[in-house]
Amino acid sequence: MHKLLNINLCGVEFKNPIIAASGTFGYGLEYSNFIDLNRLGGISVKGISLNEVKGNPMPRIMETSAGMLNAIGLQNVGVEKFVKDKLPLLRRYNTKIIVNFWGKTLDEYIEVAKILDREDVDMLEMNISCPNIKEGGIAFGTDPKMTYDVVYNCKKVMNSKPLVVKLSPNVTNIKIFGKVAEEAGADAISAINTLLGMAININTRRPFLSNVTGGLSGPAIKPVAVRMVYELYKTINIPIIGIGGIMDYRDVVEFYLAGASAVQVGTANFVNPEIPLKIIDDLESYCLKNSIENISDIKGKVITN
Amino acid sequence: MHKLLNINLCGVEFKNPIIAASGTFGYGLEYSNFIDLNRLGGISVKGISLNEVKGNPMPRIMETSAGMLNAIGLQNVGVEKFVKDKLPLLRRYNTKIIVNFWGKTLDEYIEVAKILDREDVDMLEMNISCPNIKEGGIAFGTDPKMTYDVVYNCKKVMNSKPLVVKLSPNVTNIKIFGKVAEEAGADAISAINTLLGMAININTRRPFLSNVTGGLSGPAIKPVAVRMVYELYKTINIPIIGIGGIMDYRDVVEFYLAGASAVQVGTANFVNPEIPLKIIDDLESYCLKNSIENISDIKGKVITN
Amino acid sequence: MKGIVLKNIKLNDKYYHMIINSKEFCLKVSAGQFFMIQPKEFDYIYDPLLRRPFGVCDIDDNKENFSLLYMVVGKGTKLLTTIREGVEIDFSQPIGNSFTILKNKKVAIVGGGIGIAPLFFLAKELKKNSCDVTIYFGGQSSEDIVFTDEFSKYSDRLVITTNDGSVGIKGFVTKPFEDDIENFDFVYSCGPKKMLEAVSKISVEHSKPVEVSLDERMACGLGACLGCIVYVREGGDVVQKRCCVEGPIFDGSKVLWESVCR
Amino acid sequence: MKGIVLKNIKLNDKYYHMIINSKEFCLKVSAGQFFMIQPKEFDYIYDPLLRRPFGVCDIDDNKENFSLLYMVVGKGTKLLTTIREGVEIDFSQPIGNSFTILKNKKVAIVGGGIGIAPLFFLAKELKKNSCDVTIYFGGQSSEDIVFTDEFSKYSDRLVITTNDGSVGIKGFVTKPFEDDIENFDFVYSCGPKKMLEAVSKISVEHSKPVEVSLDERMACGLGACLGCIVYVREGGDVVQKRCCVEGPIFDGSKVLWESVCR
Ligand SMILES: Cc1cc2nc3c(=O)[nH]c(=O)nc-3n(C[C@H](O)[C@H](O)[C@H](O)COP(=O)(O)OP(=O)(O)OC[C@H]3O[C@@H](n4cnc5c(N)ncnc54)[C@H](O)[C@@H]3O)c2cc1C
Ligand SMILES: Cc1cc2nc3c(=O)[nH]c(=O)nc-3n(C[C@H](O)[C@H](O)[C@H](O)COP(=O)(O)OP(=O)(O)OC[C@H]3O[C@@H](n4cnc5c(N)ncnc54)[C@H](O)[C@@H]3O)c2cc1C
Ligand SMILES: Cc1cc2nc3c(=O)[nH]c(=O)nc-3n(C[C@H](O)[C@H](O)[C@H](O)COP(=O)(O)O)c2cc1C
Ligand SMILES: Cc1cc2nc3c(=O)[nH]c(=O)nc-3n(C[C@H](O)[C@H](O)[C@H](O)COP(=O)(O)O)c2cc1C
Ligand code: FES
Ligand code: FES
Repeated sequence: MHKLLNINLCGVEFKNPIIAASGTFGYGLEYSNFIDLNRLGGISVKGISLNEVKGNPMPRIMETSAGMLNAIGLQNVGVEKFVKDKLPLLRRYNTKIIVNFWGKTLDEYIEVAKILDREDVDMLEMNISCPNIKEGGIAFGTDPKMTYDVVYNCKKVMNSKPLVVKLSPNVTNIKIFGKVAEEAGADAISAINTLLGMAININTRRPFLSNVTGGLSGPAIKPVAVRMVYELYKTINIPIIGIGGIMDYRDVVEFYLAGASAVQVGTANFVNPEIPLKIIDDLESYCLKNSIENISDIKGKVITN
Repeated sequence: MHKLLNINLCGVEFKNPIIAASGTFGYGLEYSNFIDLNRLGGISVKGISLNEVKGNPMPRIMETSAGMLNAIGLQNVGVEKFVKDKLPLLRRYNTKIIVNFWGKTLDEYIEVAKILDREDVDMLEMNISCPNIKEGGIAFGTDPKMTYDVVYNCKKVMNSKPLVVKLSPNVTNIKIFGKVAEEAGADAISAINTLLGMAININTRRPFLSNVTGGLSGPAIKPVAVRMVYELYKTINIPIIGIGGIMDYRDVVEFYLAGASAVQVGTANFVNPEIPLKIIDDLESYCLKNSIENISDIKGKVITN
Repeated sequence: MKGIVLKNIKLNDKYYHMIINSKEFCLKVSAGQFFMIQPKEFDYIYDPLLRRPFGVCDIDDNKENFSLLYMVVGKGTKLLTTIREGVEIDFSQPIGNSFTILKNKKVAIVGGGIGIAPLFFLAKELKKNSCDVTIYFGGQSSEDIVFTDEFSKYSDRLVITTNDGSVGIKGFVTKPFEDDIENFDFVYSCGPKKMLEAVSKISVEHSKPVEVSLDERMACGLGACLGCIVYVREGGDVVQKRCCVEGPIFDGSKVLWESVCR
Repeated sequence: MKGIVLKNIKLNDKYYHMIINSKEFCLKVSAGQFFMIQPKEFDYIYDPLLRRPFGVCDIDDNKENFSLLYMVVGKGTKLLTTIREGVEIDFSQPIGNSFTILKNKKVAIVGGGIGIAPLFFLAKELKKNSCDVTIYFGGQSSEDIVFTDEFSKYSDRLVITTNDGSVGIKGFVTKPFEDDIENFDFVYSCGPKKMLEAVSKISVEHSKPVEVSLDERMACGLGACLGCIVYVREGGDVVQKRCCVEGPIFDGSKVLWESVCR
């Protein structure tokens, strides 16, 4: 059906390059009453950890100009419950399952990777970039040495599944982290996670988020995301999944031109759960209209001379 | 008149804390036909360098969601012409003059600082954070050692004027740069400059900016700016001038609560040149209504327990 | 879903009433549910970005049109006021659980300010089911007291209070409610969180079952973002509920109010 | 400045004509100047963010109302179409330099597409000053050719071309213009940059003075942002001009076209 949009990412065949972004699509099932999940290229589920995590106190979200802040705190059911309760239901749909995961310590990362590698999932996505938890998370994503260690050690215990490493934009030089992840064995990079931000309620004089700071997502951050994908594309040889502020097919084309091999749609799912499906339709029309045989043909084709 | 808003910044008395941000207000004179410059707390003029600079090729600007990208490339008339042609005219207005300056090399920074220190200006603002030029600029703002050297050496040749150091948000940890600048002798910090971003025209497949990447400003970046001001306030003891996405008095209050001692209004001047004056009026009403004797009373007063 | 805006009427400086045509929506909805609406005519404008949640205030007898009663508080609601009649607007399906609709019971409905919105639909349903309905409707001042004629129609008693005494009894709405509580079999409430907490405590003290409708800030309204958590006692445990899909109606005696109120 | 929108008329799917009441504006403006307008009713919405530049298309004889003719291309212009009559709108003073208004001369006006907008005001002024005015008006297709009755009124000859031949002569507007060029004392032009370059070259070849109106992307429209630079030959040097305040009208023979066209 979607020949124009079929892509192969690290050996996995996606019917289209539109993937629901982690944390914005629950365990996928939440959306099954609203849209046909079978039409999505893939779903990256909410970040999974070894044990169940309850997340941060409320309030956890706030809207900002053309964006939103969140500090959910990686609330999730834990890997065991995920595999037992969620995965079988999710597997009924014909879409690729990427499991976003994280740990508080190096050992936790390794342990979760080991478990998930044996399960019926298509890819793992290592989150080393969540700004909303005190331990782990972003520390692994802002120190090149720690990035190397966590990627290398997880990859070592994985036998069958491709490993995507999701980078933090809150760094001076994202190229270094892309390079390090590649050297440590990452099969692909996803970029970007949220920018660290803060908003204060001037009436209560309190931060809008209980966690004080939170992650900024949505159209506001798209220029930063496109820039980072572009920088990564010039630096590394593994595929890049572009993320950040994608609202329509034009944004997807922009990320492709910058160097992305696929994209994830995040905050847009909240704005309207039908957006990813509309993007798929529109992207197909775009390819047809512009005589693009396959969307991959425009990868990295931005003209900068 | 504006007792509620009078502030003292590094020994300089401002009638109010609303300063026009560098690069968004020309040499001030451009706005004199549109608004009464005498009402502004201060003006930070377009970044001045030793020699005249022609800037980047066109196109140099593009709008993004709730923001804009620019890659002007620090076009300016050079310090000599500035002092001779612009400064005397600007001095006719009763507002504080902050001269934003930069250099391609350490020596250039020092040279410009030395010249300006002798002139009739109120403060110097060192820009080590412009993302839009190849040499100098951002390199000084993303390497703590270079930050220290440039601040220390400029301060050494300055005898009379306070030195504000303007930080880049494109770093992993802004606290380090605030701390280093403070240790090197900075009298105040201004934060933030623009975030590095990129946008691609999908029809031409070219970046919207000739320079490929550019600086993102406007309401889109406000949450990042507020977060950084908050982090800096907790780390350093010198005053912070808050910058980034300020559009109305509520934004100013937000920056104050986060820890700012004054603010700069940037992109908003383009949106409507009357915004800074409206902010001043509204801020005064806000203080009256909330029984705030002086705006400084709410500095850093965000409640985070 | 999409529907045509039939009316968007200013009641006073604070409140508007919008009527939207959508049979599809009306056939699915029950009292207490809410929906997310795009607060603008254009989907290519990203400020405001997210949809906004509103309770269903009324459904016409033909089940063709539904309405929302809204208070103008920020960007989204300001923009909502500018939507013209005849424009097609985008909104979600009815979301969440709903109030328990009792039959032949004596019930109290306690509403504060804009919290009154979903209680209108509720009162109508309860009257249809032959309940004896007493409505306590409190506001800051007279402009918060809207729709009184309609409320009279769907209640057996309507008690109005305002903090400034400009209409009805002066003081908090919880006072007359507490005075009468022994008359009731069941209590429903929607409004400011402090009021819901008070109503719940009073009900619990008098061993009356109480259902409250909670407003949490929401991004998705789908159960996906986990931004709208409410802490509830279940058995001996405290469990997390998503206000959007597992609420917005909660057993007031089970809610952990200290984690909700701010 | 502020003014009331009197009309906002759809001419066809591509073009709209808006009339705004503002004596203050009308008394200051001359032909060729432009202004920045907030493309939305609400200043608290930050997407779109910047004001948009538009040429002044017409001023009524009482100098009370001015108009803009605009093409719908993106967010801002789409939103402009929704502004209702009677609404007060925010815009800048007239900005920039203006066309040289000659007296008793034979002039050519060459407009392409939406570039025609400021040329209407120009034609009117030139006619008032007893010039013999020939207008060359080119478009992609018939829908680009608007206002022809009005243009006929303010010109001695109106030559229409379309690329697809749907009205007027088929082909580029520069062709009939070039054929007639020897008849003119002076040339004015506004439209796509490629066309302006061609018109300038033809004029220079025939030693005719030529003024062009350039559209650069603009953030401030005040001369402050330096986002709208045009490179112009002055003496032996190439100098930078800000399109907004030192333009938008340039001597077509002096513009460095290779730095402008994209
Ligand atoms: C289940 C539910 C039912 C509701 N029913 C009604 C109703 O019938 N009538 C009515 O007037 N209001 C109702 N509200 C509140 C209404 O959603 C908010 O007033 C509205 O979203 C404010 O939007 P704004 O853009 O004007 O304000 P802004 O302050 O600009 O909103 C910014 C963000 O905060 C969120 N937000 C702000 N205030 C609230 C709030 N009190 N509750 C939830 N989210 C909020 C918005 O969704 C948005 O994401 C309901 C809320 C919920 C959760
Ligand atoms: C001096 C001048 C006079 C103009 N006169 C007219 C006129 O009379 N009628 C008319 O229809 N158009 C005119 N234009 C072009 C008009 O300003 C743009 O079409 C409009 O800004 C597009 O806005 P948008 O939001 O719809 O498009 P978007 O593409 O969403 O705009 C994004 C950004 O790019 C800028 N932009 C996009 N296209 C142009 C352009 N061609 N020129 C300048 N900036 C652009 C916008 O200002 C905005 O900042 C003029 C432009 C200039 C500079
Ligand atoms: C509410 C919320 C929760 C998120 N949770 C996760 C998560 O668990 N793991 C992760 O890697 N990214 C998470 N993210 C980041 C998104 O996957 C995505 O990288 C980011 O939002 C930028 O994309 P967007 O602008 O399209 O939303 C979350 C984002 C949001 C808004
Ligand atoms: C067009 C433009 C030019 C700028 N030039 C300078 C400059 O010369 N020196 C400098 O320190 N900052 C410069 N800046 C950055 C602003 O001073 C300010 O730090 C930034 O725009 C964020 O504030 P805002 O969101 O209010 O615009 C420029 C910004 C813009 C938009
Ligand atoms: S609003 Fe997203 S889970 Fe409830
Ligand atoms: S548009 Fe800003 S200088 Fe011309």
